[in-house]
Amino acid sequence: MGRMRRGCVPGAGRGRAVLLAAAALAALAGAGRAQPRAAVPPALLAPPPAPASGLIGDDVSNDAGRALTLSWKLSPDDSVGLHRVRGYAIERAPDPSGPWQLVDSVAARTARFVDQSVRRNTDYFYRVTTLGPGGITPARSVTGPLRATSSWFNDRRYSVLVATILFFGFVLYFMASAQSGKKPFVRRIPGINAIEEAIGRATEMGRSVLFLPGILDIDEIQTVAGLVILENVAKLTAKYETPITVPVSYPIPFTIAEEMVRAAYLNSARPELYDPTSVRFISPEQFAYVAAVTGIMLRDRPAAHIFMGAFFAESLLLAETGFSTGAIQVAGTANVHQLPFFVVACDYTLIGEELYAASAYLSGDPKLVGSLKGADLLKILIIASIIIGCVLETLRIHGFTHWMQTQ
Amino acid sequence: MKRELPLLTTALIGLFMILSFFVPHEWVSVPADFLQATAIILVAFGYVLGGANVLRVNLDAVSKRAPGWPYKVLLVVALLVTVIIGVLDGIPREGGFLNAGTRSKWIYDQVYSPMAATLFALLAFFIASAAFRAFRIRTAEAAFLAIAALIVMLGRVPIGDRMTAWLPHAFQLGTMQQWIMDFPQNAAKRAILIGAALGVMATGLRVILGVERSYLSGEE
Amino acid sequence: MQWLERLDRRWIFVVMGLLVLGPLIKPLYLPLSVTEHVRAFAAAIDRVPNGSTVLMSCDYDPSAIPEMVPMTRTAMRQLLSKDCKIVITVLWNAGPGLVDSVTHETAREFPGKRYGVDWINLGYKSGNEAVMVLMGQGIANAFPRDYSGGDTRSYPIMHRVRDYSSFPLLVNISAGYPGTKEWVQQVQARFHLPMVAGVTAVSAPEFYPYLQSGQLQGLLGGMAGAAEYEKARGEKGTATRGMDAQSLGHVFVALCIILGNVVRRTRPAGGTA
Amino acid sequence: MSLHLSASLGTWLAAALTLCIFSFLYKDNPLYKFAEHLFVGVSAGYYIVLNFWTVIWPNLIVPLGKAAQGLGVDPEHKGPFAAELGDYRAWLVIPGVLGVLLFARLLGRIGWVSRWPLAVIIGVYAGIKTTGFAQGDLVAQVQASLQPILGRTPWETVNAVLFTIGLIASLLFFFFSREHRGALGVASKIGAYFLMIGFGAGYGYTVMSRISLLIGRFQFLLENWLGLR
Repeated sequence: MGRMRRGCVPGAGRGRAVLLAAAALAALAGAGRAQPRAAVPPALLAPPPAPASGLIGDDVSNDAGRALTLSWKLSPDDSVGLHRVRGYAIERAPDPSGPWQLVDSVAARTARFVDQSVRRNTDYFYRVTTLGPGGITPARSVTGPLRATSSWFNDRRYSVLVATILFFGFVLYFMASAQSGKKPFVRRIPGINAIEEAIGRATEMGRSVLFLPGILDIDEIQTVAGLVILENVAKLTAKYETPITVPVSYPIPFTIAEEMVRAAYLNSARPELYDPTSVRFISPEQFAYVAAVTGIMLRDRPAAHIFMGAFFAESLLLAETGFSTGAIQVAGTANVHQLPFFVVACDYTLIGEELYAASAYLSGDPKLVGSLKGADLLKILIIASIIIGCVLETLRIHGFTHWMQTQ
Repeated sequence: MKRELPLLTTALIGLFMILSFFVPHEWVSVPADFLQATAIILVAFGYVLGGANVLRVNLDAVSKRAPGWPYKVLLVVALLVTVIIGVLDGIPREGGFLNAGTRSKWIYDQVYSPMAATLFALLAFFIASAAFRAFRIRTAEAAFLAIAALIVMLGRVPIGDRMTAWLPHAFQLGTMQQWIMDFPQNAAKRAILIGAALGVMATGLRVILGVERSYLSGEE
Repeated sequence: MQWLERLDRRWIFVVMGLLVLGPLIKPLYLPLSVTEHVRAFAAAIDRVPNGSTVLMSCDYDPSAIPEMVPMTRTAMRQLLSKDCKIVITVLWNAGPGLVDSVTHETAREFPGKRYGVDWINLGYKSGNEAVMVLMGQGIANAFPRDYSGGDTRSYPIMHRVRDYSSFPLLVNISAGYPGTKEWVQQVQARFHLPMVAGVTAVSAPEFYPYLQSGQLQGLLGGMAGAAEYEKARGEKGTATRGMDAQSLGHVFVALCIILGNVVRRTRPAGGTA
Repeated sequence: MSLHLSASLGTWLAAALTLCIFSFLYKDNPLYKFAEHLFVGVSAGYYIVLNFWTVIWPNLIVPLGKAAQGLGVDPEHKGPFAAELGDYRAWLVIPGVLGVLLFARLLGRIGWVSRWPLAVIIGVYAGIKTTGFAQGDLVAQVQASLQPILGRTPWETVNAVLFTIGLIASLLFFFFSREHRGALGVASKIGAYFLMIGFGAGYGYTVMSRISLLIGRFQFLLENWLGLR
């Protein structure tokens, strides 16, 4: 927390104030080019404005000691239509006796300024001078010393901290308990049944299965999830002796996919059925990839299409072409924009998190299952907070809502 | 060394960045700021590397006379020409290679820009044919989707209001569209948003713990 | 109806093309009405004190010109006509050249406005969220040079710009990642900077939760949003001129959905194909 | 209404390339392939130049050059290592070296050293994203959902109840720790309906975006190229 320092030191070093303020006035006039400058000397038009008063200052909280905020009471002459005040000049000095330095000037009707040019842990004294067409009037007092300090904790972020710690705690707990052999329960995702049915259907029809792991590289989590699902799909196709085709768009997922399919066939009863061309590297270019895949769909007529991973604008083209060949289609993506196209054209669609859940379920990896369970537990807490919060709000009790506010 | 050090680096930096969110003190915020400045520069190197990779892959395809290799020659030439002109344009202008009047700006405006814009305009056609051939309303779920889609699609453009101008205000397509967007779809989107946030945080934690290391795969 | 099922999809392409082309040649002048979130967008800019400096991030590239460019122009006009100063940034790779042309063209409509004094284009920076957070410690730290290669700190407009606290409002015109979502997460939430957004229609639904929560004060969604914003500002730009074509296109897609399902329903024998 | 064909070579080139890409609608053909490969080549080259001139040059090379002379952003501070917030001077050697190490990826045998810069990038983004999502999407969104159920009008009450039920039901749809049977089954079914309405809205808006892009291209061809006025 920043320390607060307020106070006024009456009458100090008015000497150079006039000079500095004149510079500020010139700057202000230069900045507001929209207003035509009076041809008559300003002093002939109006008397100098009454001074601003009550300057107070404070350290800006929750920062690294980089700013001070100042506010004052407007000059009594500063009112709309009067045109006696053109603005205010803010000056600061290391000592009440000077030397004074112009910080900035602000327009009329402004009673607040944040000085962002301060050095940390340094004392400053401030004064504000009223500028008008009729002359300049320094404030009658100086405020200070003010000092900007660093805070050790941002006190507007408690709720985020609590949420983060809770969530990390849950995930770590479930990971640990999964690793120690206590396998947490995760329900079977209906999409997995749909995938198995689709492969079964392809087997019955004596046609192949087409699997796409999305169009992004391995650093996309959806691609990883897709590849985990591919591992299981390949095991099934190897078991049922059904051919599988996997077009891939990036080199690294390609190597991983190839390895997975090969391993699945080599560990099956008929390793000789492994076709080295079943996993193909196509191109990272979106439309080139689509053209190649739709080509495969139309030529080879696979009976089952499985799309699992990150898809973008091509989802529409893939789903449409696939639909027109009459194949069973199962899709899954966390790219929400693309889900509508899959939902209407596919027999089953894994929606968002279901993709990750399916891959966690299939892999049985304690770390994946752990984070899934952690997220589930936090969801229960969220739902509880929403219900409690809505009830409290309805009863006009706002404390809980305010605590969560981060801004 | 090959794996452990990068994993440790990621873990420490990740934790430090999280810390810097809660601690504004300069002992934390200045190093965090430096790390961000570093990340920006590294990402830029990453893009340059990406371009170099495209060059390598395509030169490879040309030298192996892979199918369609003449197109790859075109690609490589286009890439090199763009780079050379860009570098030459930038030198006298302190890096302002895309300033008005440069050759790079001409390439950007007349070659890059129209093609980028047109590639996605193709989707207007595909979306219509997909609507006709692959929009199946078989289940209650699909029916909800279809009805919402039709109301929103028509209600968001002037013709929707024109078509239903004879109805009371509350039943006009524009009003219904707005209501769907503000309430039912908003509730669903918020649930997805919250779920996705948990997913990202879980992934972040796994990366920091070093259990999510797919980015390290590849060259051993 | 059987022939419809086997219809070559290129016929659908032809109809779509003609329906969009027609109204562009011969407009129908369908009346537009300005919706609530568009009004809120314009009002939020209106509330900015005259003469203050506003941050405007234009995160898009040429593939989203028809939606993003009209929003950029109208927002810039609204700000300049309030004597606001504008600091422009671009976080999309392929965007800076386009954004520079558009901003220069728009600024030229205001003869008194000078580059570097009333507005500045800081150009592109890679790094997405990292750039946003870095700007929080100093705009010029992240962007030491402007688009044209000049020293950012030497321009008069930058003398009063340190970090996000120098701006009363962030106007984000964005076509995807990085864009509105990231600005909300990293800047609006972190630095408490009020924000409005103009986004492509594809991503617009995703941002309704941010509107309801007040994280966004206004939203322009797609070309319709841009057209309504033009109307609210009394302009007739490319978005307004496109709305008739947009209307017919939507009606056609709606008919395709309905007709496609009717055709499949009336098919004599079953089967999924 | 009359034609005023553009006299600019550039506009003709842009129009020709636009038409080459549209030719894909008829079928995949050499004109489209030509345009596509040209596009990929130009954009890859463009990314290289852009990132060099707009990031590597101003954010790395120029400050390093200044630091070599002992200068930085603040002229009162002197010395190559006199770093402060936003003015890192010679410390920028670190990102410079790490950036060069990224290219080890192209060299095969020592490709593993590219993991160090990668580790830095991943660490920074994992940290930023975790807190960004925690604040902007998790806490802020949950907080905004805490609203009075009883509105000022019956219609407001209906909407508030509907919104809250929709949100909770949709959250339960993504609940994996229990079978979706009984009450949970009903709730997740309701959630699925809400999600479908959300997807329907998404579909409608996507249609809008795509058609807008087509309008934009037609406007270019009609106005800039053919000069139809």
